[in-house]
Amino acid sequence: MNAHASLLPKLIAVATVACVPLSGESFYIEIVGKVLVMAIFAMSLDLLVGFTGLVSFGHAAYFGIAAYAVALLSPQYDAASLWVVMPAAVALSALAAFVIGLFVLRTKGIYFIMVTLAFAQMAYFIFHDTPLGGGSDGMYLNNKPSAAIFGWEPFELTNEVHLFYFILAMMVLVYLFLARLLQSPFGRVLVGIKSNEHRMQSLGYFTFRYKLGAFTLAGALGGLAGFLYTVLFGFVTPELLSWHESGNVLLMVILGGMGNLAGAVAGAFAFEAMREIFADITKYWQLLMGGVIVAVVLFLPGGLAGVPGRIKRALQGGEAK
Amino acid sequence: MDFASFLIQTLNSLQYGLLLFLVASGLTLVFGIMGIINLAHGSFYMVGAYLAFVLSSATGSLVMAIVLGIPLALVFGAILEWALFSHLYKRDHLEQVLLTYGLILIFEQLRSLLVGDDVHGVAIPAFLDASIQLTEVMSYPVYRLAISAVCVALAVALYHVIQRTRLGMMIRAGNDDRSMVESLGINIDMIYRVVFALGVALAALAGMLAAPISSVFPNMGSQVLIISFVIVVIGGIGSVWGALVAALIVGFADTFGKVLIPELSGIVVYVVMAVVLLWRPEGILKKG
Amino acid sequence: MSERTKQEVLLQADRLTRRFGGLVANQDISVTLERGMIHVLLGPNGAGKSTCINMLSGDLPPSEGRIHFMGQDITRLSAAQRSQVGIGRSYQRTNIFPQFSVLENVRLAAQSRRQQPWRIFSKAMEAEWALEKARACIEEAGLGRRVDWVSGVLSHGEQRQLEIAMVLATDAQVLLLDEPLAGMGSEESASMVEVLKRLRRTRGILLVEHDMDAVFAVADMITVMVNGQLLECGPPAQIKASVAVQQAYLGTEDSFHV
Amino acid sequence: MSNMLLEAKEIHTYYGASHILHGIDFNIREGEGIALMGRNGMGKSTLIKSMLGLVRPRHGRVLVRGDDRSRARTWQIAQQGIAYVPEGRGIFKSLSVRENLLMSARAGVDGRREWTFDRVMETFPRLGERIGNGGWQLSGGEQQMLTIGRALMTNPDLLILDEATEGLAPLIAMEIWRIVKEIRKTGIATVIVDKNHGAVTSICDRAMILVKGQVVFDGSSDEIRAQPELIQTHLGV
Amino acid sequence: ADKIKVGLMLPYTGTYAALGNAITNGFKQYVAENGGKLGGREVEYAVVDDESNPAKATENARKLVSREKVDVLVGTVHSGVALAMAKVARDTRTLMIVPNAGANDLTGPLCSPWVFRSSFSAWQPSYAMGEALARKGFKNIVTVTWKYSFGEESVAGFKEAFEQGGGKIAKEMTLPFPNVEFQPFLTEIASLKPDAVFVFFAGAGAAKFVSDYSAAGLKNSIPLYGPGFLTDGNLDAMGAAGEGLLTTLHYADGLSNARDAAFRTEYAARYKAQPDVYAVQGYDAAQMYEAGLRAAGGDPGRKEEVIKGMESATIDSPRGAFTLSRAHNPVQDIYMREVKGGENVVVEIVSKGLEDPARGCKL
Ligand SMILES: Nc1ncnc2c1ncn2[C@@H]1O[C@H](COP(=O)(O)OP(=O)(O)OP(=O)(O)O)[C@@H](O)[C@H]1O
Ligand SMILES: Nc1ncnc2c1ncn2[C@@H]1O[C@H](COP(=O)(O)OP(=O)(O)OP(=O)(O)O)[C@@H](O)[C@H]1O
Ligand SMILES: [Mg+2]
Ligand SMILES: [Mg+2]
Repeated sequence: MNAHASLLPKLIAVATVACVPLSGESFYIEIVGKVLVMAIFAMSLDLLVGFTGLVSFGHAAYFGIAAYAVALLSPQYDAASLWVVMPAAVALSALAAFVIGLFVLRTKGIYFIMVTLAFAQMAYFIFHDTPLGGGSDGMYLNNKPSAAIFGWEPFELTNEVHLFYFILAMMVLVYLFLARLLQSPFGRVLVGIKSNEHRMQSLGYFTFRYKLGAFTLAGALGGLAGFLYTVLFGFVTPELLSWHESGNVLLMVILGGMGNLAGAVAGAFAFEAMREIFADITKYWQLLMGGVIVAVVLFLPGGLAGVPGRIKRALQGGEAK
Repeated sequence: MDFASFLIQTLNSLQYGLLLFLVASGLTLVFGIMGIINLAHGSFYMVGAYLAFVLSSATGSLVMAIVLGIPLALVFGAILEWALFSHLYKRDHLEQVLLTYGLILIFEQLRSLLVGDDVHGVAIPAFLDASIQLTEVMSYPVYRLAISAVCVALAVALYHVIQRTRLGMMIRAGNDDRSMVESLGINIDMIYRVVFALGVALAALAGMLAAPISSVFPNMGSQVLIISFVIVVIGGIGSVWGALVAALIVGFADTFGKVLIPELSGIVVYVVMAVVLLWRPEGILKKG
Repeated sequence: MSERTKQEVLLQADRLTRRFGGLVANQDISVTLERGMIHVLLGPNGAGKSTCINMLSGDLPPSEGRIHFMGQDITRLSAAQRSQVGIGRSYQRTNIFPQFSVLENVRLAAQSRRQQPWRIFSKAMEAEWALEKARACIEEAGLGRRVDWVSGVLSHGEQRQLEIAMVLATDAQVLLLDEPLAGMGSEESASMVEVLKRLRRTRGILLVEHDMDAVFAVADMITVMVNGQLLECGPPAQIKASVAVQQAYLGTEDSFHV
Repeated sequence: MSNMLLEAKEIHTYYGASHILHGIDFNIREGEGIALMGRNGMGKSTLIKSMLGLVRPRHGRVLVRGDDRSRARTWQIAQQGIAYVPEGRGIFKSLSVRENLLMSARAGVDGRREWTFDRVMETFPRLGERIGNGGWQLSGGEQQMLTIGRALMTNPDLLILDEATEGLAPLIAMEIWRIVKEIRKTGIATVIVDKNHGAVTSICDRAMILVKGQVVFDGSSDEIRAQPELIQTHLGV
Repeated sequence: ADKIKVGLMLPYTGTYAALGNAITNGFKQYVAENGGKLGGREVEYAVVDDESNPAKATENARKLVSREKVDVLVGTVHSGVALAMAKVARDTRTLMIVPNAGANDLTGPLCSPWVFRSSFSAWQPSYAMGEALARKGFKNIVTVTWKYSFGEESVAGFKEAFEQGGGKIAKEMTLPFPNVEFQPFLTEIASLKPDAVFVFFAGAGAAKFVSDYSAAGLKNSIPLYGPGFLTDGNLDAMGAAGEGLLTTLHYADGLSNARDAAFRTEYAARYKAQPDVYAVQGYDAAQMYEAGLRAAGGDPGRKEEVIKGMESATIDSPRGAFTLSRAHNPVQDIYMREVKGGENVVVEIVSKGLEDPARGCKL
């Protein structure tokens, strides 16, 4: 819980990641960029799952809506302005989350899980079954947005290194924003809702509004991740909204340890790294990955976020359990 | 739609609904009653289907395959519970999500290694391999009707066990407060093991029964997973009748959705779920 | 009690009825609560006391009847809205935030009086007023030695004390207390009684309690319910003497000696 | 002298790093009644849970009917004829009143079946009226009756009541004490935690006072009654 | 000289794993027959399991291109994944050979000098079937498919030819992918009583459709036709229900040309399994690249020449020789096949040298 004690490892982690472009290997720059995008995505979901107690199983919808928004809003032969498409994409996701939130937040627990899934599936089928975004084949984003402001271009998203640092900056910003948010009265209320919503109501909190606020915010940040994803890869497909993707990001959050922003980031890194590394070393990567996940659940209750604490306790020779 | 077609579509809906209930029945037990969020339900279904394929190839009969397969599935379920799930009851429910996701990967890969990635068929037992003429061009396979009968029997049996027997009461109580059940001198660990094994066996049975009509293929589990959860949840978690009603509703919605609004048929099921849950936030029949 | 001259009616419930399916848990129950007064609701188990409190606090909508708070009709307000106008409650079954520290439990209660959800960049822990208030309330409820404990690990009785601290922190004008003493030891009960007396000065308290020593020590007015219906309403002496109440609820003196 | 039912020897229990019980010795014989007293948070419930295996003591032994059961599972201990009514109840919410009772029904260790569904209904007529209700639909006091009834359905030799009259109306509480007395007469041993010291000491023959996880008094009820200052200092009445 | 590095991006897990393996086998078989070399150089593989997941497709393709620095990308089965790969191929100017995915766009509006296909376009086998059924004199046909691009493109191809031939589509039925509850459609078909039914399904869904169709008794009264994916790889699962089905595809059993016979014998010996159309497509992908490399003197770096070489080659495929269209799609014969004794036996060539129209391709 001591903010300063854990600051150093985080700074080191960010610094290490910031060194990735020095390798000059576009593949690594891109893949780490993707992991950073997923980290934003996971943090946005953790705001709901880990802090507000709202387990959304349809979070990919907001990722996907923003992803499609960039592709659809960008002109075919020209670059759109970053300062227009990014806010627009994020706002669309936020709007979708707000409207869907109005409905789904009436339910609780597992029912909430399923209704969020239902709405996400509807969004999925809209993109999959209609020609709107190229149907099941998806569509290309032919030109990455331009960051030019009145002719002056501070950085170029077409440059992979610039893009990488842009994403990294976004990730750090989202982290700082959420970390701060969670310490605010608003954040404390969310955590209170997770613990005992009924009690929060009888204390005079209009919990629905807070939950809707959190849901919309999470949708917006999920949208930010979706936006960055499209800019990074230039290709969108309905699968981005599928329940598999919603499940994957949920797994990242759980793997990292719910209710811990750094855990969500760690979960995203671990999840993507495992897929990457295991698929590299063997054709039977699923077996390895499945085995590791099962082992994590059995031996690391509380996910990766609990690991530093365990190490500390082991070093201090303190009480087990 | 002419009247005859309407009747046949109604029959289709019923039959599909009952099939969905069969597929979801194991989940009703493991998730609905025991409260385990089991994403590997689809894998157990797949295990059943492949057991049906392997065993019926070996023995030459689906009936034999089922007779041999059920005990295997029970043992398999009990071992899983002992080795994995029993450690998770006291933890956050979402860790079960992680665990069962890991299991999906493992089972899928093992399936590929052991049986390969081809699509297989399973023969309908000879005594059921007939059909009933409905219209001059269309007939209805007896096997499908037989499965429907099994589903109804299963629903009644499941309801009876869960609602009417002491075992059922203990299981439900265990989901409320495990240590209290233990304090009453009941070996809840053993009960949970047995019930989990039963849930696995039910899922496997569904796979075995469905194998002849759905064929046996990679990833077949993931196709039934979501729909099973949808059914258990719309029905009201923990309610067998609810699951049955939900399965029938989904059966009707899907069947008539395909006929009447084909453009939207992909989302019909989800619209139904959203509407039901917004109307009754705890499912159609909450408990009992 | 008689010295109070100007009596201000805080809460007025008129002919509240609540049905659960066929069961009538409350039938035509009217209760009046004045500032400076402790009104005790008595009745056998299942008489409908908690149901009545739930209707007053907004946890349950009444099937019939109206509720007024300081002249304003609040029948349709939600639980949160009623809390905001000044009705606070505690629960019969302990209802806290078990993962949080005692301080945070009470601080959240205090924070609810000044919600500023848009100020997402200020730190909750730096709002001194809320912390001070929380500490004071914890002290008042007799939990001072447990301020930094995780509330879920408190003993049963301590959790009951925490419930009280939380209502106190919401500045409620009207306190609806559902068996606050249940589970408290005799010493804690005694000090709670003192707390209640102190709180009475500025507020109105509706108390449900089965601890007769405490009830007769604090009550200004007593309403007795049986099977969802009003049996008798009057000052403590009248109730103590009532044969009907003794039969239905108190038991006779000699039956005390088991 | 009758046989030992339940014993705890030198029990030390911790929750994480906090040391709650500091070497407690406890024993109860067949038919005996013990009043367990102490202020809030002194470790009464923890002692009970430690003996039932609901919490694992770090040191010390638990013996049931003379056999070391320190490692036994809770259900194994309970099956030795020990029934437990926890504080804060523990009703099964998704079960109806009837089911709450039926699920625990069991013959006693010696095959006795004194307590049946009907007898519980007779004892708590109020429950009879609510028989089809779900556990979550009961009033607080009704829940309390249900837990006691449920414990009795196991036909125990030892009944442990942790704040069993919490939230019960005086009449019912008296009724409970009367029933407990009856139960005691049939030879069932009882451990009672309750804030009504008068009642418990009159029912039980022995009393024990815990202060900060240690036994400060263990003697007969008469002794306690004779020494009101004891109650004054340790229980603060 | 350096080795040739081939990037195989195919599904090795999930629904299409069997196809991925067959393609890989076919490709490697040709390389082995060629002395383990392509263009005279040793071959080295970089393999990625694409899981048929478009959401990971770009990333996987880039891994092969920028980390493994492959000379050619070979993949894949799933159209959405192939489209994502094609974008990477275009952006990074990497040669790509599609050994299966049939999306028309790949060699249509999205065609590119860098992208070749050794298989088919969704349009091809269906168009041929449309011609054939129109010739047979059917007037009134119902189509059924999944609502996804491959299915819709197939139906569109069929419809184009069938309507040109004077037929009429009575009703186009679609159901969401990968839903396999067909009973409502069978009932509708029975009440519409068309002359015939054209379906596009593949894999397990196809097996189930054919079984259900037969179990509903429709097989005897209303004939069923479809592109060959209906039966390929599924005959075992369909059992008797499949017997007698007529399908169109660019490959068949019993072609009785020497090339095919040799290919089959070798495949059977090597992999202890019978080859299928997917294996052929993998095999031909290797042949195509070989042709390109040979034209460039074995140097994969001379990309223009490799492309030229492939464009002008005639591929001596087990399916029969084919050339590539300007959009890089095979110009090939389409066979009418009949299911007989568990094999897709060739009946006749229904469309000789059928070329995809490559609408929207600016090459
Ligand atoms: N949700 C509900 N559904 C059905 N019946 C209910 C529900 N809640 C309470 N009841 C019934 O209404 C009656 C009144 O309950 P209530 O909780 O108000 O009693 P009470 O007076 O507070 O009793 P106690 O002193 O035991 O707490 C009881 O018989 C109870 O069983
Ligand atoms: N699960 C737990 N984790 C950590 N500490 C606990 C836990 N349960 C109880 N404690 C602590 O142990 C001490 C003893 O608790 P216990 O419940 O045994 O007290 P008690 O004597 O029964 O009190 P009461 O009369 O209030 O029920 C208390 O200080 C309590 O805070
Ligand atoms: Mg009550
Ligand atoms: Mg206690």
